[in-house]
Amino acid sequence: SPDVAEYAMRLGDDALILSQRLGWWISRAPELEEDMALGNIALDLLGHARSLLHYAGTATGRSEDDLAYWRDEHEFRCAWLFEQPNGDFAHTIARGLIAAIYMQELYTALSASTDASLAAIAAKSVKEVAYHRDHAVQWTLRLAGGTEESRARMLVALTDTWPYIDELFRDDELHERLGDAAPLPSSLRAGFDEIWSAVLAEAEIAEADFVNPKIGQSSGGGRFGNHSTHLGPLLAEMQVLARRHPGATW
Amino acid sequence: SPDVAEYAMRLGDDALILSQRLGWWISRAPELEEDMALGNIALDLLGHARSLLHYAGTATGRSEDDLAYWRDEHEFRCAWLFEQPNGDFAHTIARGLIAAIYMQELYTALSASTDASLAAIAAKSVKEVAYHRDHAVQWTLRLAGGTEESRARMLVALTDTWPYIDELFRDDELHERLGDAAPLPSSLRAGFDEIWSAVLAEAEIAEADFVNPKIGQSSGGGRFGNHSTHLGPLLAEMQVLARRHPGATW
Amino acid sequence: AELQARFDAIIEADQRIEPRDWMPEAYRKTLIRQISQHAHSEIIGMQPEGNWISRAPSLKRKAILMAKVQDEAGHGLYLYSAAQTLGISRDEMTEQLITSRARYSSIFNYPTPTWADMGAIGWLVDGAAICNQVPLCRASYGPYGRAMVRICKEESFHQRQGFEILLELSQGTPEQHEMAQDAVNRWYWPSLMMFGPPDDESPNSAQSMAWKIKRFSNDELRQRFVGMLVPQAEVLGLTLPDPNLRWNDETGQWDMSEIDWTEFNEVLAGRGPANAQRIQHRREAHEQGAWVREAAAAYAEKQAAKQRQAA
Amino acid sequence: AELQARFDAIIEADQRIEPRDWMPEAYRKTLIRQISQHAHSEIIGMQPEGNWISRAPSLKRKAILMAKVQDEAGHGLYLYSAAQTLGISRDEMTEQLITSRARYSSIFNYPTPTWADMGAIGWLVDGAAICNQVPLCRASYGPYGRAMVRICKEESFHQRQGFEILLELSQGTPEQHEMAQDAVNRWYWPSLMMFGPPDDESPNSAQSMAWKIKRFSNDELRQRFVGMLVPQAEVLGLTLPDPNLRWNDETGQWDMSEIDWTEFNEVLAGRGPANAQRIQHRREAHEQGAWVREAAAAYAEKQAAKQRQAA
Repeated sequence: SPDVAEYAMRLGDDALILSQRLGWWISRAPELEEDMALGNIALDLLGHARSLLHYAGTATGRSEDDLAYWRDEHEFRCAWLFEQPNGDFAHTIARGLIAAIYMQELYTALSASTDASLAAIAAKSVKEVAYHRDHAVQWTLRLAGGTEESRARMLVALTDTWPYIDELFRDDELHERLGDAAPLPSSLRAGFDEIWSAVLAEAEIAEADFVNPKIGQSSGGGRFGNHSTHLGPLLAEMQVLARRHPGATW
Repeated sequence: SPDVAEYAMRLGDDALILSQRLGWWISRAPELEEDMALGNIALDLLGHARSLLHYAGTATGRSEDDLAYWRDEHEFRCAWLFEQPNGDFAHTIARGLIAAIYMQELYTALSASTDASLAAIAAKSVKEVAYHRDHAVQWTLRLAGGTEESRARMLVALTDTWPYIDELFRDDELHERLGDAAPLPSSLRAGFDEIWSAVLAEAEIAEADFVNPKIGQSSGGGRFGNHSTHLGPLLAEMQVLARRHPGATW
Repeated sequence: AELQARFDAIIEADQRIEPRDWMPEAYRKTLIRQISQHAHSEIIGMQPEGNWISRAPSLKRKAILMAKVQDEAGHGLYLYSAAQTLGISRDEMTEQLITSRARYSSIFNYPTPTWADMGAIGWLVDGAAICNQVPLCRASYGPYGRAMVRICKEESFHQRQGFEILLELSQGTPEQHEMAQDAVNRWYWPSLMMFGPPDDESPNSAQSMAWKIKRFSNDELRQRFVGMLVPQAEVLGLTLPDPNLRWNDETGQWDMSEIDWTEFNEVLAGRGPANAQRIQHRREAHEQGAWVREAAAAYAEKQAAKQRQAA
Repeated sequence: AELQARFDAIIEADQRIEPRDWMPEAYRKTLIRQISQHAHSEIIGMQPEGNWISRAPSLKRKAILMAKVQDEAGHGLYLYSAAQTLGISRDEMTEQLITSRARYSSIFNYPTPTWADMGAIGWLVDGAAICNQVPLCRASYGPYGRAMVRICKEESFHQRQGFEILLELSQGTPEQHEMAQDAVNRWYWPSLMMFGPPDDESPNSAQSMAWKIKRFSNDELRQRFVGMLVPQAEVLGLTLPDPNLRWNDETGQWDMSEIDWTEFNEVLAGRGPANAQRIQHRREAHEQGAWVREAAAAYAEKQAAKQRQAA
């Protein structure tokens, strides 16, 4: 149904844009092991994106590439978290931590979807996302508990990334229409908060260590095509070659 | 003539691409005065680029925007120096220093061109480039003579940027055909070297402080459309909106 | 008391207070808050437009946009200088900004997803700013008033450029026209909110008006602004997104829909779309430039020492 | 002398030297140089292709390219590990790389201006690498030989992917076909040069062959490579840019134009197009990652201390 397609597109865009961001690190990571680890995560996410966009496109006869390369910015449905720039390694880890905890809650719940395709994609993805979460948690602990500099950077990264959490858990009319085909985002919040708090506690970080009291949760808008200023240049680069050759196959 | 057009395009592309790079700094410079100074330089260069590309386009009935927005990477004629990324502030200064010394020698000589349009553009530009040179020289001295960190960064920036000097001074058949319409690049080298050496001397920098003996001058290739890997993404971003709306005016 | 009397007399006579003059502490504090907030707004305001410099769709527009964003840096500089005459340093103000202890205009917490936003910001946001600022050219504090004279001149130039961008788009392809209308739809209400809460809910205004820092009420300025927009929107061929907007001959005012302050208050409370991004951007620029500023200071110090030695 | 005799016997019997075995110092040094150079080539080789990950023209190609570049990081890791068994640390090798004291394959000093370069690198550069490397799977030093077995398996997969990219382009639009031919024109000669100078000018080869580190001469491998390319080029519908290339029945060899070594020597001497860029990229990644590596080390140390305390 169009609703399921729209929903799959949201999830597919989250995965696609985060994968595009992470791909930058390959050849630039702090150590070779991380070139490989971040590359693996990017590859997994790209795989999820392809399954989801392929499925989203079946409703309207569009391919995964039609959706990835031929939509304009306002047609993308990713949340702001995934568009945020890589920043330093700590920013990448903070973004990855929030993304992975969220995705694991989401895919776990979505595995029980009444939509067989969504359920199958979720069941496959949830295992990979568990690895992503573990990767982010381990690095959060290392950076928070490493040197003074790494702890300071981790806290700054959390300050900058934390405002993009709420958008992930906002219900809207689409979710109501989907019924048992997809979990309500708000229903995933408790699970997220539990893991999130546990990780911060193990890293010995209190919210007051990083939350700027004058800056709250971003209102975002990605689910409705209103994006941060970071998405435009990302798409310009991602789509440039495909758009230069309309109709070509590769 | 097509030769003059090709020549004007080379110079226009140098200015355009460097301006595009410098524009990034506006809102990101180390102090407000530098947001303004780098913005000024970017604006001057954009002005030069517009004059030169406008003139280059007259030969083939193309506008400055046709040339800036609708050529593909291999049709651009800028040298590699101008494509190099901004890096940190020291890299931007090192690139700007080489560019400005070169441009001042070039425009001074070109003011005597037998081609009246080139001569006029050069005569106007040379005054502005004198300011750019002064700006880069002052910052080179400050960074080299400031703190230990700034000196180290300045030396690294010179290491990374120095290999792109030679390409600027290579003669080819075009120059021979142009005769007195344009100076031979090689004829500008002595003037460049004199200023360059004087600036390094005043900054108390010896070539051995920054030259990696295993890395020589890049063979480049920009004048023939062979570019560094940095140009493609720059063009993708610069051209994305114009190309999205073929035929539109703005 | 004598000092206070002299101060009151200057204000009363519509003359200007200068940095060397005595002034009440509350006056000084109000001014510092207002001027630095205004300076911060210029500086943060560079971001939403700076974002499009690299993608401007023609070289002419790129040059105009670059010059505009650069002007904003200049405005920030004058205003910081004006504030400095009141005894606060630029470093202190910058620190207040990047730690969110100082405010800037909430309008800059919206993103700029399309090129048409460059037009809408110029036309609506700069337009509203001018309505707010023209009276400030007569502000009782001399350095502020003089800075505003210069700034207002440039702002009205910017507004005209914004108008031109929208006009070109509105008369362009259907896609361009739609882009322009969409941007006006998004920026219209936020620009009206730039005049602040309705008069009956604006506590600071009365004192500021008595001190002649401020000369018209929020609602007066908002009315004046809307009156300016209506005929211009007609020329543009664009619709202002308020179905209830019409001139009321009886009240001699523009009737308009009730402004929904919920979103404004959310943005003001730090929950707009781009609040975090704006501060992150400014903080990163400031921190990444620290080594450069240190180098410049160290170099200047060495040069000064050499000169002292030579003397 | 007894040790030397045992070493010689192992080599003679085509058996493998292992890390714990005695080996002549020159053998160890040669191996360290060769393996680390090979590792560096994998690591630097990530850049020319990594440059296209963000712009790959379909999601399938993006996934394949990402996996390939990531494989190269993996190859680098195995090879560094093999070199470490000879008593050199990874830090030391990295330091040698970013200060240009160690070499990497010159082929990676060319830029990759078009997507077709992803095909040409796979087909020609990986193809040449395989011809060079397959014999190394039988290299006398155990860890090196075993690393090469794994690497060669992946490389031939990469070569097939490169071939597929070119095939798709060659059979695509005229612009795509031209893009493919242009890339082959640019990469053909440099790939032939990857086998090194002609045999009569290659001083190190004899000793390496005696030690069974190397098993075929440069020219033998080059001939074998060209023999592999010719039929594949026909399938691709692309032309190898050598008008003199033809099979000579008399010599049983491929006749070809004289290789112009001038450019090769320029690139080798550090004057290729992208030498500076490659080193800058690697140095920046290494330096910008320093604080992360320090954090990981400090954290590991603290964890170990806790465990010791608990014990």
